[in-house]
Amino acid sequence: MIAAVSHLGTVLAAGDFTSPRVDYHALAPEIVLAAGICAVLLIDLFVGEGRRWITSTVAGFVLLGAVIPVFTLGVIGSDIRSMFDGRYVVDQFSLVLKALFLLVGYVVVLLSTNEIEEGGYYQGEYYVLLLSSVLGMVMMSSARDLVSIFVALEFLSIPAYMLAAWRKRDAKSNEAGVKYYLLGVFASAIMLYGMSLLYGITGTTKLTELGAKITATGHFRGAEALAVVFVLVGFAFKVSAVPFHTWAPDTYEGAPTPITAFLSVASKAAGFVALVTLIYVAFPQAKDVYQPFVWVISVASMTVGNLLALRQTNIVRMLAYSGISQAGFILMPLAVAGTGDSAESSLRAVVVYLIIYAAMNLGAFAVVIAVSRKTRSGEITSFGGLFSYAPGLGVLMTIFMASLAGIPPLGGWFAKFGAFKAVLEAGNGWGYSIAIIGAVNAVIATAYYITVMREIWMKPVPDGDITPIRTPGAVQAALVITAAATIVFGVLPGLVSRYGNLTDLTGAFGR
Amino acid sequence: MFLAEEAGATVAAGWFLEHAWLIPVIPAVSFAIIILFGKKLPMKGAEVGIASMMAGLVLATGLTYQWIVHVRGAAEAEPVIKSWVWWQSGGMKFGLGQHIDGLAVMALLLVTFISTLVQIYSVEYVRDDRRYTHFFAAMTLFSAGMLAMVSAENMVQFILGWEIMGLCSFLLIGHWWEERANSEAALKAFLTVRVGDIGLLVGVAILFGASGTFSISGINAWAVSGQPSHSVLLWAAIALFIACIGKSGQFPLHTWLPDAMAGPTPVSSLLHSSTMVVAGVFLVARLYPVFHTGLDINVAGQQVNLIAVIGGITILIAAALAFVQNDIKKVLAYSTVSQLGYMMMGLGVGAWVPAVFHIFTHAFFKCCLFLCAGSVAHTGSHHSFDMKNDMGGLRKKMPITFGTWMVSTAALCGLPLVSGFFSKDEIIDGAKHNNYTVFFVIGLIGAFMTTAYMTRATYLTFFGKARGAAAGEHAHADDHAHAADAAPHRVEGSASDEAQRVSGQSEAEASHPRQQGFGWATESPLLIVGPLLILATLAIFSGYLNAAPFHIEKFHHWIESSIGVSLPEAAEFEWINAIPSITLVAAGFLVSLFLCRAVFGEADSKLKGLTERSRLLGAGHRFLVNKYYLDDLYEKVIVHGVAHPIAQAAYWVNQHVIDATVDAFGRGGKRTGDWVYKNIDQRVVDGAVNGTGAAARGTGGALRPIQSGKVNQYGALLFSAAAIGALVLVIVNT
Amino acid sequence: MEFIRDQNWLLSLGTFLPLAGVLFMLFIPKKNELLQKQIALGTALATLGVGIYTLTQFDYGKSAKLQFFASTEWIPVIKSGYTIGLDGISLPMYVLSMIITVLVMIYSWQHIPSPGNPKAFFILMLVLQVGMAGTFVAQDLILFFVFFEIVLLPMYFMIGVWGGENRQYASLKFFLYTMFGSALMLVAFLALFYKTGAQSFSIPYLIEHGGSIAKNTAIWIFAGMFVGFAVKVPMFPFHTWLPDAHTQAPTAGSVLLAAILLKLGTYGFIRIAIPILPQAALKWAPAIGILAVIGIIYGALGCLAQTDMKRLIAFSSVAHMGFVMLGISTLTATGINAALFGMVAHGLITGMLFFVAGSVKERYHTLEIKRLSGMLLQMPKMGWILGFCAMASLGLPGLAGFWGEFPAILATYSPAPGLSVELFRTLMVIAAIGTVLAAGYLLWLFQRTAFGNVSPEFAGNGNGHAHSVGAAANDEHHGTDDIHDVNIFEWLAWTPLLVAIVVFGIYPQLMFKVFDPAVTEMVKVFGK
Amino acid sequence: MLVNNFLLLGAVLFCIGVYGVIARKNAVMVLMSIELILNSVNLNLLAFNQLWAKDNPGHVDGNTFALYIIAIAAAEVGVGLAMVLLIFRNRKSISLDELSEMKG
Repeated sequence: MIAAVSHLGTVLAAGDFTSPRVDYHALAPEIVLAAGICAVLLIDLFVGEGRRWITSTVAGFVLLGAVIPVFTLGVIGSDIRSMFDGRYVVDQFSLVLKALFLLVGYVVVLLSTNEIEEGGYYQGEYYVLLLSSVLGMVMMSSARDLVSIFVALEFLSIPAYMLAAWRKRDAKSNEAGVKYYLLGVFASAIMLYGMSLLYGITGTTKLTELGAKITATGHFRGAEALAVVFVLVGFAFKVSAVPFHTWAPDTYEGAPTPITAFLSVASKAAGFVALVTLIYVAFPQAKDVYQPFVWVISVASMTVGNLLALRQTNIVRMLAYSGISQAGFILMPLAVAGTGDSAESSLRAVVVYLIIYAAMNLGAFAVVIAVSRKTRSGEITSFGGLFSYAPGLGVLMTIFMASLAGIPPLGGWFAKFGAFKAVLEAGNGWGYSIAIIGAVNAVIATAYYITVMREIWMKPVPDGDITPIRTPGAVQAALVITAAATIVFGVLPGLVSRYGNLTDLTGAFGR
Repeated sequence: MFLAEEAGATVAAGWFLEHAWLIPVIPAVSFAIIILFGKKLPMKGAEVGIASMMAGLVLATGLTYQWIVHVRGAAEAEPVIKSWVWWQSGGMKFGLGQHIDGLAVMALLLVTFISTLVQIYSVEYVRDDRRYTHFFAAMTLFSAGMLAMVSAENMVQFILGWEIMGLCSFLLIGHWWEERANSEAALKAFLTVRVGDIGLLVGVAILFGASGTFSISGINAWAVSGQPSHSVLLWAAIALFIACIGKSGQFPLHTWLPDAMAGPTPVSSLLHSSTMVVAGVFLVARLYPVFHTGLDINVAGQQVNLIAVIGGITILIAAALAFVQNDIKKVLAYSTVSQLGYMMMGLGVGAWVPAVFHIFTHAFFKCCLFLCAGSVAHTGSHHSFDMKNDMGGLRKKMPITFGTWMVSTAALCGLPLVSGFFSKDEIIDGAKHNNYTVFFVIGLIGAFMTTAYMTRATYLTFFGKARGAAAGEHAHADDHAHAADAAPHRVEGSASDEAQRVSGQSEAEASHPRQQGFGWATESPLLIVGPLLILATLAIFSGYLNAAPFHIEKFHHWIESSIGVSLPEAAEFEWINAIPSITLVAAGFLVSLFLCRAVFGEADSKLKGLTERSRLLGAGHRFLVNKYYLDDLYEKVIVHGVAHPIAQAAYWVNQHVIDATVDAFGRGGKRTGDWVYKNIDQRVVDGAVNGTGAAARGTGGALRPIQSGKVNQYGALLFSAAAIGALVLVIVNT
Repeated sequence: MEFIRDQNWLLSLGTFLPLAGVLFMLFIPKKNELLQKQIALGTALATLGVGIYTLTQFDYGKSAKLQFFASTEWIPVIKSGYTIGLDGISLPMYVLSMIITVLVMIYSWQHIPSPGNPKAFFILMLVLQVGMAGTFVAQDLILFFVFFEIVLLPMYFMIGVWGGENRQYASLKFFLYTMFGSALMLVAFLALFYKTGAQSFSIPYLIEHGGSIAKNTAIWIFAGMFVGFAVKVPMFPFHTWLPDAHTQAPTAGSVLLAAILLKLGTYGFIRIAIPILPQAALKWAPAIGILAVIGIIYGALGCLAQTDMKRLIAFSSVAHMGFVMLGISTLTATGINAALFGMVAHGLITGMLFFVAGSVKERYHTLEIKRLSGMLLQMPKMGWILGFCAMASLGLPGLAGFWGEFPAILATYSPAPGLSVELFRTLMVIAAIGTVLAAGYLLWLFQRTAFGNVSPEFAGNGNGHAHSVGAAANDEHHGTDDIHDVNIFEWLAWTPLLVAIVVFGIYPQLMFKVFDPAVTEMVKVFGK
Repeated sequence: MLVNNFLLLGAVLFCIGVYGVIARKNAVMVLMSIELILNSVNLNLLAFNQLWAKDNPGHVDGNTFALYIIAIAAAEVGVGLAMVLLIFRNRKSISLDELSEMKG
């Protein structure tokens, strides 16, 4: 007994265990979110069935509240706050993306409010899951370790699986959920195998050390290449890049539209964050592996995504494929991220693209939600003659579509422009070839975006019913935010590109 | 004044010489006035036009006087040149101005004078026409254009005037455009001339590119300076001459001129006989150094050259065609063509002064002839120009018209001691003197034919028995009423057109009470015969300005400074040399008279219907009637199914070479257009574009099976892609 | 290159003023059509006022320099600035765009085609105006690109919503064609940016440093820009969108398209492609020349094949722009001056022709040349206006059209040093033939439609007395009761154009003196 | 070296798992196959951890990673089974082939 105690004492004495220094300011967003999650849970427990809308309000405020520390951190300065021995880093890069995730989350909440309320689903749980998924993303943007990346990934995925299947009694929704789940888990399993190999080769899970050790011998060993590819596959799946995209259309179609918006924007962005982190921090040496790989999936995504989108009759499905091809464009700069001095502009291009893409795609979904409230249909033809009875929505949809098509002066053009600029800056064959392919694809893409505009402006109303659409306030707010962002980013790209101006971050990963 | 005057050396000369540029400006302004306010004026704008013409005439007269003084003063008369910078581009200046020398003075005087008379004449002739004001506006604008052209200081201004004339010609030929035929004729005229204009544009471009100036005096000086390479001059000359062929109705682009008779008679007399059509000749004369050097005219041993050949051919074919016309205006039209041929030939053989002099004289008598024809139609044949069916025996009814006609005919035929003789014979002599024997002969034959067809025309019109409208067969006359102006094709006019024209006739009838059994024809009113008398007088006496037989060479002195090159001294005139032409003229007269009496006269003769009996003559006659099949051999060949190789060849040549001008645009162009549009544009070019779109959608369809909806397949795809990717990269990188 | 920076707010004002009007109109209910129109027209007039003020303030002595020059930071990351300026080359087009917009609005006052909705129609026009004006003042490649593209959507909707039967196909074709062109153009711009050291997108800067690019690279970059601009011009074989777009577009659209939008392409050549990459231009000039001449002949043949008046005019644009490109391809001051003059002249004349075509369509409900006849009897004024425009369009001296064509032909005789003289002289002759073809189809059109007697189908109404114009023309209704002569709105919209055609025809110096210095400055590179 | 055997086993398990995911039509079986893969990963991690801990004791990254994976895998399976139940309740079958309403 005594011995035992004394033994314990010796252990404590011998063990050189020092609790890690925790920078609470840096962790504030995560903490706020965590607290919010609990708060929503409790509220959900205690408020009556009739007043569940409170949960959505609270969720919204939580997200906005989490933005505050992000801003304070950003204002305080660009000093990199690194914790847990550099495994969890808060720098401007992560701050920008945290802000993005939080705001996207907020817009999604706005979109969800009426949908969920009227759908008669469990509101409390819905927002809990949404918040936790956002929390996962926020963590992802700071994770600099294989483990934390993995945890963050699962943290944002698992709630997403459930949200996709949210409409319990709807077979399509179930199917969406299951497909997303099985493939997601499968992909992450493959990724994990790759990670295990990486760990085996380098003996560390910390990205910076990984970066230092990988291909230290100068030339690849087969295992390394295999590992790198497998890890990338995990995130290629998340960003729904061809040929890992197959889940996306089905899931998007089946899931509740706000969730579709969430998946197509936020979780895609999260995937890109992880990709960027890995590529820039862990695999700088491995560019011979990841560049060709990214090149191929990027080209495949643009092309296949476009060609399939041309055929779609369902607007959501069309947006899914358009999202795939957009992912191709976002990947484009990464295909040359390692060559020459294009590293910086590639990173910038990706971040800028993510921000603008979030704005315009969310906007598009917002309009889809607003319109489907009246038409109760997901068909593109259901937009027929929209301009004649709902000019506001018609114009907004036109703006978002044009922006996605990359027509100045709307945000989309600058996003694409940045991508092209980056690949051309590389100045090598890979760069030029993908630029040309991208240019051609950009034109093909306009074809299907414009079909939507054509429905809105030039086609008759399918069922002569031209009662104007009542758009709920929350959705209106979402529309205003996204539209404003889309236009402003297009007219004054200087703003967004300032946030995309991450020159000091590429170096910052190191700490 | 926005035009900055260029620091150009201008000799101090009289006021008129200094201000010759006013002459084109006045009509231009009055054109604007007529267009804007014409309809409101008491005489519907006619007075403005006439006034401006008279003003021009006054100025031109003063100009002429001062020029004569100027010439007498200086041994080598310097042209009075003024130039203002109009606009400049990339260092090159485009000017407006005046280049006043003998040639210009002559042309200015001529144009103002004739225009004045014709406009006065028109007041009566087109009275009550529904587009009276338009008519005078166009006439005035035409004069402006012509005057601007003849006094042009540089080639750009020249083109300006040239094109404006083309426009007016279009408007005036198509003046009665209710009938498709008239507008077709107008279109044909404009396009044919326009084909020639290719040459003008190209030629000017060449000259400018090579000489670096547009100024006419500059170009002429440069052409004789010997610095330009011969080939440049040759190409420039050829290009420009194409333009002259088009404008002056030379073979093979002459086909438009007869059709142009669709216009009102005053138009025919002003534009298509005396002034506009000589523009081509004028251009050659104006830039004679270029042509002379470029085509080696008068180089020892030269037998032929382009200008002379074209001129010569034109003389003969046109004259021959004149034989078979029943429309009096068309006789005159072909005669005009052949006279233009004389002028060209004259320039071609180096007889510059006679050629220009022929412009001068020809203007008077040919204009007079046309006006006579108009007079006849106006009050004699009830608006018909058909000599065979609607005229005859008018000499008693219309003595003045008859008299003036005879005088002018004499002049045209070149009877001794009237103007035509002094100009035409000089040309022929020149051809002989400069050793262009072929053209000497052609000239003689031409003289013979001229007399012959004019005799025929005269006989048919004024002698013999009154026929048709002339005889007062009113009903018969009426359906000719518009056909007269609907020449060349007799197309039934539409009701509205009929109405508006008949209104014109009705009072003409009212003023001429019809006697029973005989024609209602009487002499035309003063406004018509007045100009006739003046012109006839000049048709006689204008020749004496340069009458070689009497050693009068005033004209020669006044104008020779414009030649710009040294030409061989003209031959001393001897009556001996004139004998052949005179005899031929006489012969032509007698032969033709005999034939006419036989064929058309009352007395029975076995020559009647000869063409029907004798297949040979018949063929010849038909050949001529069909204008050598230039216009419609096509149909004939197809109809008669003649598959004879020669016929085929002729057909090909006629269609693709000679008459291709109009047809190329009319049919060929249209057809090519159709073909290109249908096959190339819509199929190939457009198809390619639409094809790609379809292809994209197609591939999209092909890709859809990937999205089978089966989780396992998705998983398989996912993993296999990962595995393959990994495998490849492993192999590549190790 | 130094700039004149005083009053540098002027161009921004002139460019963006229409947006103010758009803003107002957005908040005015659709019902209140009259107010909508008034605001739109008012804005356009105000803009034009600014334009005229610009004309008065422009220093013609220094028209080779960029004036009212303004340059501020816009997108620092990509080194692209908000750089605008105006010199002799852009001034005429800049003002012309404003004038045309006003006239089109006046014309549309009563001619809003179905499905009506003037609010949207006029808003689109104002947006279009911003794009057009902006393109002509932009001195930064990216800015230029943005404005160049802004034009796209409004025109797409104008054609697609207010157009003819086949409007959707036509509008889509127009859109995708142009997108394709501008995508390559953008890639070319970027390549230019990097090959000049990734310093700036500002055009003056690139003009100075364009020489540093390797010859072959330059040729490829030029190719990219060539496609981009050639589609817009349009040059053979990129022209097939034009006839459809023109034919289907509403009158206002066709006029804007013909008068301004086509010029964006040629302007791009003169402003960007040639000055920045003179060497490549020299290499490309023969190809451009040949394509231009093909365009001239080809367009003319296309015209001869047409049975529809509007389509004929559309094809004639291909031919006329061929002359413009021919002038450009000579790379001489004369040629480019001619091209610039031709741009404006074609804008005035073809714009006018489209106006007439629109009015004819509105009265007869058809543009079939076969069915039209005797217009001069029913609508003498309209008929003569058509004739006048036809004459101007076929290049009659004394009218504006001639000064675009003739100097181009002159210039082709002696192209810039280094270009094959033989080739260009051949081109000259073919181009001259083109003028005859032009006369052919235009007069043919005039003769068939204006001359002759009224076809029974439309006969039986007194000409002249005006009837009320129905805004929406329904095509089944062949009644002749609304066949009346030019009405007041048409007079208001047309008179300025007609006057301009005459004035510039009689005194071309008005325009030549504006851009001649700038062009002469520009072509110094070619030693001519 | 001992490690290779573990790795080999891991690889085998991985392949079996992948095969199961691709071949099995039954949702539960697929879930289990995925579990197999995860466990193969764990095996790898533990083996590698031994490898690296040889020269510096106290190196536990691999083990930690494995622990995380086990925990999260549990959560995943929980969600997965819940979904399977959901489907089963809605359509009385858990065959994946029937889950192909949405395609194309």
